[in-house]
Amino acid sequence: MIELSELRDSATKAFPAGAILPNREESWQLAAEMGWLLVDLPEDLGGLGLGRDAAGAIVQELGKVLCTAPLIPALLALRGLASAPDFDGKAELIERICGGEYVPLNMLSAKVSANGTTLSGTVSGLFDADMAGQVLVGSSEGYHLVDLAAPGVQLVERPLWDESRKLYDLELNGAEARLIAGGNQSAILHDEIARTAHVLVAADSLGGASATLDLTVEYLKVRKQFDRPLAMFQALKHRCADLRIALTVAEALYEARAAAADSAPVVDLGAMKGLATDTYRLITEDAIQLHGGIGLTQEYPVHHYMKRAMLNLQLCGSLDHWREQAGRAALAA
Amino acid sequence: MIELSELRDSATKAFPAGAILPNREESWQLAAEMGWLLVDLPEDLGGLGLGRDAAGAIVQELGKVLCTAPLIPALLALRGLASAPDFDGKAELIERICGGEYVPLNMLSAKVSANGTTLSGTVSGLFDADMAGQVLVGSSEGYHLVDLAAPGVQLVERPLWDESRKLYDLELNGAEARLIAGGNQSAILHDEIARTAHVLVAADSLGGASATLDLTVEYLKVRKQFDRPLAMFQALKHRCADLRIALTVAEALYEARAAAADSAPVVDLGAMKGLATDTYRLITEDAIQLHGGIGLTQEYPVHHYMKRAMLNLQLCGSLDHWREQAGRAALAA
Amino acid sequence: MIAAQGMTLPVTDQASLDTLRSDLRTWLAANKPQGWRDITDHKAFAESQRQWFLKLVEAGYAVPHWPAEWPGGGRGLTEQKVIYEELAAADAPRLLLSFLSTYHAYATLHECANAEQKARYLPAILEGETWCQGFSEPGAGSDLAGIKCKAERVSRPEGDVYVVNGQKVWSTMAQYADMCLLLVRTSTEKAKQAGITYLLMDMKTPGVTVRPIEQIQGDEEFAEIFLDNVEVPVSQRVGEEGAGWAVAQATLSSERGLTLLELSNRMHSALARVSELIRAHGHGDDRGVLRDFGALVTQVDAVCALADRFLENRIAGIERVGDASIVKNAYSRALRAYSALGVRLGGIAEQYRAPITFGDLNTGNWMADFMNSYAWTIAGGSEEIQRNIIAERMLEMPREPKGWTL
Amino acid sequence: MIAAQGMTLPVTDQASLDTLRSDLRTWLAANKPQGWRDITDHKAFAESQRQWFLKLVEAGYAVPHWPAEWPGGGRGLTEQKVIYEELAAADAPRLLLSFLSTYHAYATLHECANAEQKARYLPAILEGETWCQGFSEPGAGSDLAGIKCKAERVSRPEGDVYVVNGQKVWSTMAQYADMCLLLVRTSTEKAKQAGITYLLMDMKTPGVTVRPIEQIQGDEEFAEIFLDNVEVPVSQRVGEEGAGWAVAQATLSSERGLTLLELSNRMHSALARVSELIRAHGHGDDRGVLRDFGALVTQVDAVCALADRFLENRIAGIERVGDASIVKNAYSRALRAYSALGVRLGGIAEQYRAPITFGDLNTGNWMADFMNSYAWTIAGGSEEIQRNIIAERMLEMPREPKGWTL
Repeated sequence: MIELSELRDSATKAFPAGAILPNREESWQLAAEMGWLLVDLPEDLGGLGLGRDAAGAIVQELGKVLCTAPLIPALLALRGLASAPDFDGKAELIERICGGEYVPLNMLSAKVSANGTTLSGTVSGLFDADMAGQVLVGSSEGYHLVDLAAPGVQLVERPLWDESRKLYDLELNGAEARLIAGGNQSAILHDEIARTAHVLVAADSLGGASATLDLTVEYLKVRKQFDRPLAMFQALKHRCADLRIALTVAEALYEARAAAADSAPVVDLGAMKGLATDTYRLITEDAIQLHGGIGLTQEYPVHHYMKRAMLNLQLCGSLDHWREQAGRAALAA
Repeated sequence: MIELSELRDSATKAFPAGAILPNREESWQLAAEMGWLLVDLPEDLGGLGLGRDAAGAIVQELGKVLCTAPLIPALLALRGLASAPDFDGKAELIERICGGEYVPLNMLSAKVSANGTTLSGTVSGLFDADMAGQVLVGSSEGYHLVDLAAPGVQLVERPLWDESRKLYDLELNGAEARLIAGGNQSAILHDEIARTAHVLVAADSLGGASATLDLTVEYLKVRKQFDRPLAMFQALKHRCADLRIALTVAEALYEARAAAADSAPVVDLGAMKGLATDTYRLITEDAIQLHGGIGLTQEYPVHHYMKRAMLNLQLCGSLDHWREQAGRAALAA
Repeated sequence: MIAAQGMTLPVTDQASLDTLRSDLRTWLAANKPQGWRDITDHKAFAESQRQWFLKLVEAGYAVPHWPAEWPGGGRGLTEQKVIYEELAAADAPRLLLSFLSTYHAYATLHECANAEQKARYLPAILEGETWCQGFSEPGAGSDLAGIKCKAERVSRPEGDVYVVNGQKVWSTMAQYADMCLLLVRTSTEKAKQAGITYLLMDMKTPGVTVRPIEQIQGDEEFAEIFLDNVEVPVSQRVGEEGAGWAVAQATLSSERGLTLLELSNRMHSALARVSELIRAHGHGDDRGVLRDFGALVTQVDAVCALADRFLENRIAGIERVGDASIVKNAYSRALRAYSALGVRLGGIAEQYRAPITFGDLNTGNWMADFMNSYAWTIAGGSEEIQRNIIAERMLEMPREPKGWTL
Repeated sequence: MIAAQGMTLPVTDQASLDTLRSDLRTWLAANKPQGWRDITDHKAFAESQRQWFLKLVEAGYAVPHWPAEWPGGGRGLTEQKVIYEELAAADAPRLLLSFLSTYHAYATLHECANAEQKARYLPAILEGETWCQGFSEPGAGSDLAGIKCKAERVSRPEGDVYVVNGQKVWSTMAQYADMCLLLVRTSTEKAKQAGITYLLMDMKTPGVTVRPIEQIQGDEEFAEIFLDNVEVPVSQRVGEEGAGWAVAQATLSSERGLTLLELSNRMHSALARVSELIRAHGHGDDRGVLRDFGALVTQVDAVCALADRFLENRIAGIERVGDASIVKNAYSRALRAYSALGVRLGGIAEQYRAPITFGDLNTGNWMADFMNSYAWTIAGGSEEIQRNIIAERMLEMPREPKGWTL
């Protein structure tokens, strides 16, 4: 079996440290060529069946360079399709996606209502939908495939503070939608997708947090003030040490839960994702302060990490949401 | 008019810095002799009418030495009696209290029920009730004077972590109690007393916090490690600076609200008391850490401040309570 | 104790303060700019600032801190406080563009310049001539004595000049400035501070290039100034050659208290934005949110009280070393907490990029406010520098030895 | 990478691990002490500890980390982990009294002592001979190289001795110890570390006085040791004179990973105490409290995962410098957060002083737990020292120059 470290190495080779915000289309192409869309897909569907933590290992490395290609939404859609009951064309669709056809799943809420085979309403959180021909919509109505060229379908870009990603709303107005899972099956899909989502958003966050801390420590070593490197000032050293502790703690929980994600309660994964994203926020927030003025300029990279951290905090349930759920679960235990 | 600074000076002279935990009976005697019980009492009742901030100025200084004498509960009872409608013997009682007869008000909840002129139940939060002949009990039933020698009255000491004070429960079992304010008058008394209570508990806390920070900074200057005074380590300097900022912020709010206490909404004073006590907690919590091992020994004074801070946080409504109330008030504004 | 500078005027009596307040309130109701929050172009914002300043000059509210010989001048700190309180209460625009001119340039010229310089530059400020500050440099952030921008004295037929080469950063609105308070190094042989000279530089001089700094929230409040063989006449020097450090102290100590009082009051008013957010997102029955909001309200209340007390102490002449540092850090952390709570409670909606409001720190565009809050934890002497000042000068904890290098 | 010490045994197969676990579980069900949480007298607690240790020795669970030649020894780290997990899960008492003997004294003797010393002292440990550690001194907290306790070599008819004078502090349960691992200064001329010598001292030697330290929560877990002309035979020295620093490193690196894994697991089980508190005080529908509890649960979960990973890395021989510091600080901050939440949610009830439980950190006496949590942020290398290690050795930020003094 392939070791996680091998996957990490290949990801780092393809997306070397420091080369941040790589071109989106080229990155997507490369990700598909590297076979990363196959990693988490079960073997009987043509995938490698390496599991969520394998996909996480790649995403974590890509998070370090603020990957612009929508690997996470594609992996979520794949996980959803793979877990769906068999439907006409399922295998072919999965194969096409693995070959590089982009089909995302929404990572924010969908407020839609179904009427027969059509959907109306707004689906939020579709990353890079401009690259997609169809999307998988998860909502309380079930999971639907929607052709973006169909009548009654409109994409609306929602500009983000996070400049490393592009996000769209999907406005549906009596649009044809193909139900691939409803009712009880929808709940099963939801949990399967949620497990992957929390692992991958956490992975992206911890990769980004790690890169931010590295960037910051390096900056402090180089930058001098009062004739010494800033990295020699004990107050700054202790803050960096505390950030390092926070990062390592969040990484440990991530690794334990990602490895056991297939059987873990969703709330445990959501709480883990909460900690990972909050750690990303903590580190990037203080990283800007530790940089001083340069961190406030558009041309210096650190702010991109902060903005990505802030968005990650909101994806697939906010920190507040998951803290509350974790508290409720522990209280009920 | 007497300046607050004069009151402070006299308090500091009577209770010099560093002489902590002075003898309770002697302190009480001294406080009475200094006329401190008269400070906040209206002039038409024989007091000095200097207001709540004047009493606060004294209490703040006494907080620095962890005053063991129950000045606050006595001032609260006085404020209650002064605000009560006239009753037989009111003026004489007030005079006796100002002369040194100790009558406390309870500073924690009273769960009592009235039956005619008798009360049954438990009254919590009576400081140093062993020194008292009677107490003023504030409860949802109104304000009652209770003679501690009366039948059906029993004092139960509740040992505290805070060794600077002694606290009692009062168990009432059909005990005779003299109602001095009920119904609407009770609500008026409650607010009048609450205003004083928040000012004085905050004052005690800020005095204690200030003494703790002084103690800590001095310790760091004297104590050496790795051949330098600890006070030269920047990480510790920055922490002390942050504590100093927190203290100054809380002091500023205290001064503004104590000066305007007569007309301030009770919630504003409660929130101020919340900040003051939380600041006391913050400073004492980190002070122990900054001291290292010696701070964990019974013989070194810093823990006494921490324990007092923790108790103050719970008196007259907890921090959580007042934060919530402040939030509700601002939301309704 | 630090003596309050130029603030020895007697405290004005209550009646005239009340008159000032009500006059200004009436005037503001009729004259305060409308729609300034909706300006989306930075140039247009700068122009609106210029107009607003000139309007205030005309009405006599622009330079209350200048001496009485100037129109609108001669007001004590107590009166100045009333003016700032009313400007904040009316939600009138802050005076960003002219701020450096009426405080920093004014104080420098007033205290250190010669008669000719004063005559040339002080009246012009009231006519709208705008100054910027060329102090900070890349690589010398909070360590002002470490500046490297080089000035060489060269003879010219029309009189000696300094030929200046180097770069300045974080110069507030320098892209709109006419003149610059410029710190340069005229000697590298002496102690760091002793080699610094203070110049008044015309921004239109050949060799001066200004590039606005693109900030992370999309603002352009600051600029870089590139100096390429810029010739500044020696007559434009303030003080002696090598005496610039002392002159710079006059510049830097020209203001602190009023701005933070104004900003604290504005943040206090803007707590209503958090209330709106709580209501809009249905958090009104979430006791945890109520507690967090209550804690913020109390923190902001406390910072207002602190800023007020600081100014009162200044008025009373009993300011202590370090007081200003405490106010700055306390304010900036409250500002961070304010915006962070907004980001949190606003949820995903705050991650969608929305237009920013120029010239305000509490706009309700929570992510922009969050990023803006760093301006106060970093600029004007970083939070870390303020902690050093508090620890060393207030708590008297020992400094690190000066010669201590790697 | 740090090589794991004495931990090169092969990882045991899963089946025998399962057997170990189930055997121990069965044994614990029958043998674990009852009522230890209710002991109110410290001497009685020490005695209960002694009995429990001897029982574990007898059953072969007391010293799994010793070599196979010892009864119950020869177990790899993986097995040791199973044992600690089961002891924690059964809520059996921690091994406080014997801990220093079986880890610190054992490692020191095993790695650095001569054959005679080993023969005299190692078997005795399993019979209950108890050691304490005389390292820390008043005035030299985390700066171990700065110890001052003085030892002079003097001739005696029965053989040379060191005459020791000085004071030691923070010696765990020294009031019950038979022997002491003692660091003394035999020279003040050489570099600080080079003047240190390592002795094995009998606590019954004339001139040794032990005074328990009264702790702020009422525990007596530590003691001071006063040494007044105490004569320790030179034969009781470990290593050469002046080589004590290196020997001390063996003592100090004898344990870290297992204890923190055990403690993290115990804290995790004790989260139920917070649940009880929330229910008892009716906070179950307070969303803020639920979030705060959820955050704590996740923090504790994460610390458990971290402690587990740390030990796994040790087992795999891929521990890095600084890893132990991270685990220690992460655990101790979680412990503080755990107890602080209890103090907060418990309200006034927690301010009434209640009896403490000896030998546990998560007792539900929240104020006592809060005070106890400092033991982990201060003792064993303070949190601040750990931050230095992480910053300097892991993040490779520069050290302060050594010669840098006031």
